[in-house]
Amino acid sequence: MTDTPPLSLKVPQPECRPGDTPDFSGIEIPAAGTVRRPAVDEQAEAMRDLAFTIIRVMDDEGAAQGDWAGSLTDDEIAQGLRDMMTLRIYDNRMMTAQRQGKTSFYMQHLGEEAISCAFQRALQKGDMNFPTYRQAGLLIASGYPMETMMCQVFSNEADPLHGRQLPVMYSSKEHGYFTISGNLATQYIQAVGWSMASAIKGDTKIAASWIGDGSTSENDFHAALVFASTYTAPVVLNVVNNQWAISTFQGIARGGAHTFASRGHGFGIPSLRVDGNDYLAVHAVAKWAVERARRNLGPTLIEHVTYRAGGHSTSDDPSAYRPKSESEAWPLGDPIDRVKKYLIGKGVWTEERHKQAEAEITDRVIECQKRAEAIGTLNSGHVPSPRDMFEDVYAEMPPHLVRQRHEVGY
Amino acid sequence: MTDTPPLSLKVPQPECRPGDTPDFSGIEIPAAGTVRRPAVDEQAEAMRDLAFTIIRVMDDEGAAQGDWAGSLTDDEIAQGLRDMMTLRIYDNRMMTAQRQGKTSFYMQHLGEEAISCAFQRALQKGDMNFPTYRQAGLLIASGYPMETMMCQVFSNEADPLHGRQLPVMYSSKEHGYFTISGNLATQYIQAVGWSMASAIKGDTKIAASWIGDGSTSENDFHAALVFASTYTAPVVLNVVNNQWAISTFQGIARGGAHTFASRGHGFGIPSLRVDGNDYLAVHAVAKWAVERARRNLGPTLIEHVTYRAGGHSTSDDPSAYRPKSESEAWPLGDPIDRVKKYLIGKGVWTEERHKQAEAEITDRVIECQKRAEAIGTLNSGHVPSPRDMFEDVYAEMPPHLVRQRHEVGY
Amino acid sequence: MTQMTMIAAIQNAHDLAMARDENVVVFGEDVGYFGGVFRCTAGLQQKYGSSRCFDAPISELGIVGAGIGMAAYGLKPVVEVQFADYMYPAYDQIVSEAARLRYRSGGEFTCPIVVRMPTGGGIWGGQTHSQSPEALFTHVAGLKTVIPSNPQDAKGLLLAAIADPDPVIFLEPKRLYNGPFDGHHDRPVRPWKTHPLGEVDPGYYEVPLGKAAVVRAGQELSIVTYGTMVHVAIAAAEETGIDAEVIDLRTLIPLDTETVMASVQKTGRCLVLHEATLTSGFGAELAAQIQAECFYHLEAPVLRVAGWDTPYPHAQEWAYFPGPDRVGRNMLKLMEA
Amino acid sequence: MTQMTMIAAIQNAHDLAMARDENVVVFGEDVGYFGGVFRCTAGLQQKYGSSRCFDAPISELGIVGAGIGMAAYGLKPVVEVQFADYMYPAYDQIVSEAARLRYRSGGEFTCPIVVRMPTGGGIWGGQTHSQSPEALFTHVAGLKTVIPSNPQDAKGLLLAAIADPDPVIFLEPKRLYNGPFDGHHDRPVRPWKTHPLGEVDPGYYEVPLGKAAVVRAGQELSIVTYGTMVHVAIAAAEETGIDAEVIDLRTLIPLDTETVMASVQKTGRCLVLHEATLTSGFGAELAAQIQAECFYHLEAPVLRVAGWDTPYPHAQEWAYFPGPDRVGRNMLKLMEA
Ligand SMILES: Cc1ncc(C[n+]2csc(CCOP(=O)(O)OP(=O)(O)O)c2C)c(N)n1
Ligand SMILES: Cc1ncc(C[n+]2csc(CCOP(=O)(O)OP(=O)(O)O)c2C)c(N)n1
Ligand SMILES: [Mg+2]
Ligand SMILES: [Mg+2]
Repeated sequence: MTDTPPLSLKVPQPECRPGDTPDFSGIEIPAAGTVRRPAVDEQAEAMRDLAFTIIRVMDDEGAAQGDWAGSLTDDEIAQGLRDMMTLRIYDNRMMTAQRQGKTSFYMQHLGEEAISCAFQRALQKGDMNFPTYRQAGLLIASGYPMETMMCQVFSNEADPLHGRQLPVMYSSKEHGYFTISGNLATQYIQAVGWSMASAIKGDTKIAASWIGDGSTSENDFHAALVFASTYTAPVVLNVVNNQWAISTFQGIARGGAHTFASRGHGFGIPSLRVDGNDYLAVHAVAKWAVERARRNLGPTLIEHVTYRAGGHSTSDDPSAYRPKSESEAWPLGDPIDRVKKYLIGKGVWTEERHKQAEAEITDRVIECQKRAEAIGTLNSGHVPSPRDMFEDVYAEMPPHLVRQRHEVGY
Repeated sequence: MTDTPPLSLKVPQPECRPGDTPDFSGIEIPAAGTVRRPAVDEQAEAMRDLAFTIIRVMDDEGAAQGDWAGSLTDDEIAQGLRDMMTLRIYDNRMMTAQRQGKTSFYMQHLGEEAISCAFQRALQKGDMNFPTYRQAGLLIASGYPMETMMCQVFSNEADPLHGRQLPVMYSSKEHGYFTISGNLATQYIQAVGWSMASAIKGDTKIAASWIGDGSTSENDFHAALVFASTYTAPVVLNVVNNQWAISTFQGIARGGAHTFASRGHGFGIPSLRVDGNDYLAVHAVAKWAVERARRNLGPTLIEHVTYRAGGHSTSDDPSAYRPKSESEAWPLGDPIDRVKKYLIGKGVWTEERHKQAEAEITDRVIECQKRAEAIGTLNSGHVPSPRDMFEDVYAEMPPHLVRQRHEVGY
Repeated sequence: MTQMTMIAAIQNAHDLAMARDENVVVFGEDVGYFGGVFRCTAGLQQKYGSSRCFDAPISELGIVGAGIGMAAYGLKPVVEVQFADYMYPAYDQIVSEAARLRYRSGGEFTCPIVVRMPTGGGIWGGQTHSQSPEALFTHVAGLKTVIPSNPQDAKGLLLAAIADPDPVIFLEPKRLYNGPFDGHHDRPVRPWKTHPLGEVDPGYYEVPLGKAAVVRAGQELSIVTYGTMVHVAIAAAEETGIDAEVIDLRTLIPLDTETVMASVQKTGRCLVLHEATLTSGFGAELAAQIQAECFYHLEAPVLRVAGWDTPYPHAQEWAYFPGPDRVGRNMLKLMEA
Repeated sequence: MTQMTMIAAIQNAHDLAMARDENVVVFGEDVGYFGGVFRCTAGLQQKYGSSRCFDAPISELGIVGAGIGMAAYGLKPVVEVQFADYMYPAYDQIVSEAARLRYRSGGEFTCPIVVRMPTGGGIWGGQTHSQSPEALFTHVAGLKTVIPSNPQDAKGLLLAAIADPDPVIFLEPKRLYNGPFDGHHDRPVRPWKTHPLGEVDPGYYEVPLGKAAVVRAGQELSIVTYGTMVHVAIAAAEETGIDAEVIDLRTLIPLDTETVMASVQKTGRCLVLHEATLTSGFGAELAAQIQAECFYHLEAPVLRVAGWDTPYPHAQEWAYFPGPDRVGRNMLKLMEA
């Protein structure tokens, strides 16, 4: 076969780079309400199609459509709107605080608020999330005190993590929010293990795991699919596909597959794809998956299709690698605008009330911030003592750490 | 939801354990020749069904059937029979040698001979296999000197690996056989990288990677699927499902998926399942996948369905965890018997000739063994010098290793 | 007291722990129905059911990672990595996760997992069945690292590890599983029943973590060691006739510096001995601490004897293994210094 | 000579290597179009095309594992792990594979890969953007471990690493990327253009692996260190007024013992300094070797100053970081001993 032509390496490229015109025409978006809702005990094989479509509830006019509609009352939806607005306003304030030097680092949720806010409302007390840094909506929607979140961000003396963790790496056992790791993906398999423990103990709690599109390439993602599949673990496996992993477009992680949801197919795991900017759809799909887990029917994989409208973090400037206007071209819209439109359409919300809610929330956030800043910020000097640096390495401090602590003068 | 019944852990169990009657009725076996052969450039999506069936060529009467038949001439098939017989006889001799204390350890291929022997015949010189310990047929079929294999097994002075590696962990660059690792699965992603290198250089060589059913749970398997999918790497990804991973049945690795082949689906990789005890089928499928890779169409995943008829290694006694008669109940038969029947059916082989071939091969193997043993065995003392222990850690020996070597007296 | 091999003692520790505390769960590759390739978990699935003792997929990451999740839930997972050489795929979960859950969550989530793994060579295992990676754990804050040298300790240390509120790496010198091997590979195998520490208390007891044992008293020289090398050290002492004190560390972190320093300050000479690769082995830490604490007592530099800085070879296994001859030679050298 | 930051020097080394040898390929997370989160590979994809410089999936295992396959094929992959803290998923491939290909194949397959990773703290990175895992590499036979402290060395060492026939772990102290940071975090940032070693030879040159540099001559005390701590050591020497000799190891394995021992034998006092966690850090190996080689020259025990045995904290970063005050205090202590 000396006549074989030479091989060449194929490296996937995004549709557009800075200077190009954004183009999302490759994303097939079915009309809201058109995707069926299978029974929760339907076999994975019978719903393969659901990994290649997008489950959507709210249509362009703001009306709820189809089988997946109706999982929430209008009051609950209004609460969801408030949760998302709170998260966005909180993010704004913290982004500014970081720029002002009050902390070292921050990561926002711009455009992705619906996912974590809606998902949390499908869980029960006692269930455990294993989140990434981009699901603070889980905390907001579960009523975790915002002031405490800020104290963590400011690494001040009231930070429950004693200044040890980077900003946004919250932890709250009580609020079902597992301690965030800076190492991507490690939590994914831990969630599976946690849910297996619940099953071993004959408990009724379930776990929900979270990962970004880019991080699905990690080892832990695979281990989680293997273990969840093998032991029929009561866990919901969420993949948040926000199109980007820092500067890397999702095609590098996805490769030749059409969707991330389809990764579940090789493991016999029911896999759904949902409009991540549609609060109603996310909630409905979450509820469905949570019910599967709770009824011991096993894991569900959910790909949330969304767009990271902001920078990766305060250290990142996305204009270096994608068109500035890409975010506006994103076809699934803004999650807050969409719910607002829905509620206005239903006659239970108005522009007026929205402005008022915005002002109220802003006031509340500012007030929290004042209290948190009064305790301290990273640059104010009111940070946890070096003494705390030596605590919690072990339950009991071993002699060599006591010696080291003495050396620092404590 | 206080009325939720308690969860419980589901742990997959094999159909039978020692004392039970073997039962393979769960394995659906299509008749030979019934599975279609798609064009090599057909889309992965259009051939999902091929991951849930078994491609078979030889029927129970020994005749070749269907689209996949015809990749080999009868002479080539007779050569294949000889390769498999050689491997089996070699294995037998080495198992005995290990029992006699001539080496520390051995791993045989009983029942799996067709896979590596047939696959190698679909490759070209320059292509590179990244095998596990259970594909020595690749070496046999590529004409690697058996005496050298034995020298490796005996860790004697002629062992090209200088006694450093466990028996059966061969290496031959020239024969397209990558150095075996004792750490399962690590080679899987390396094969992908090797094939990417060939593509980067505009070469025409391709790689073939190998893994066992149990080892698909490892991290490297996932990384390989991700990279192969992303870069459309010219690699054939083989999974040898021999039903067991030491004492663990394949259901523990497979979980809720129906087949290992289907793991490729979430990556958009064309995935086939083949009767691993059918030399003709393995060759045909290999040839198809190799052509895909060679034509830069990207990776193919092949699940070879077979049965590990022997113990895992000389350290293992399978009667502790599976029925003794399970091997006889295996529905895909013996790879050697089947080809023999085929050739006899075609009138190009006879029982007589078979016996004669067996005797010839046995003589040749014994002769090799005599020569190898004359050089030395692990217990004869004629093993490589401790001096060799310090070589090849680096290209050039750094001072600290020179010092350590002096300490041993060299 | 009951005669037990180290395998039986470890199996027995699992059994007692599972009987006492139903939060104890045991899993790993081949540990369920079959009871482990070294039989350390034999019979547990049959006795406690397959949701408390089960086979795992071949994913060390998954085994440890799922175990961490279970530990965070409130269980006490005791997981097996089939050989220490195969812990690397799980290393991220051990280092970045198990070791730091308590710290990074301000004590809210903890990780009382025990990760067991057979370690060490001398079994013709070649480079991937012989490694001693303890130094890769001792460098990681948040982990405890334990390595027993006999059945009595193995059982008590494992029970203490299971009771411990923090992650414990439990290294089992596989060459000691069936007998007190002293490095004389050319002599008949000695079974545990010929050794006093093969007599094991059949009930529940703990050998506290962080306490070394002086297994041979001596005045002239201290040998600080652990695992298989404890027996090699004793043999070398007997054979050289040097009145050496042999310290079996048992726990590497936290280290029992008191026992170590008291001995070296008494003898003034110290040999540090392990099977792992010399460079950056745990012996380096020991030597660094000992020279710092005993500087004015030392009559000679601390001498390290260890595996060479090469992978563990197959055919040259006994040239690699720091046996009693090599140890003895170095003891003499140290006495002359 | 050209003014370069360490980032520019590293980028330039890549550029020259790719221009010289078309077997050099560069990949990692965000290294392609964007040129790396620290910009060390900026412009390479634009210049050499996307089959020689490209973005990789977020799989450190995949990056290193594929790199090993490429190296075995005959390419020279230079891969980036985004932070050293994220090397653990690749650790199995590094330890079990890259380090041992040559050995286990009898020299038939080799692995000339360079694995680059930003290391060290002082950037408010918290426990997962600040680690210094060098000791986890120095324990592994078959690896070389390099860590530069300035632009001129960084470029020459990286070119030497790329030319090397064996796997090289190349640790880049990220706190030095933009300037010679001496630990005084409260003082204005100093850029490389104010430092003589920010003047970089624009052409191709190699700084040989395995050779340390005496960056400050002195008579009273030797400070053996590397990376960021080189600058801290110099600052501490200036500030204490102690006539300290500062040795920048540059390569940890193979270690330039000649330069180290000559210095300590001259001064009789030695402080070993690194940012990594103290216990089982590379300082342990240095102290163990130095006490053995310089026993009769030492007037005081070798003293180690290092990061504490805790994860790297966020808010207490400067209490963790072994800055010039802590180093100075220990130098005085050592002089008094
Ligand atoms: C193991 C590991 N590798 C690399 C990184 C560096 N890193 C932090 S975030 C990130 C991108 C993650 O992208 P994605 O998973 O899509 O999540 P997103 O940020 O988009 O929510 C990378 C590469 C890390 N934190 N951990
Ligand atoms: C990383 C790693 N984990 C565990 C082992 C121990 N081990 C050796 S072979 C084996 C079973 C492999 O089963 P499979 O992949 O099905 O291959 P087979 O032996 O059946 O060909 C195990 C667990 C290993 N060698 N490497
Ligand atoms: Mg993303
Ligand atoms: Mg198998």
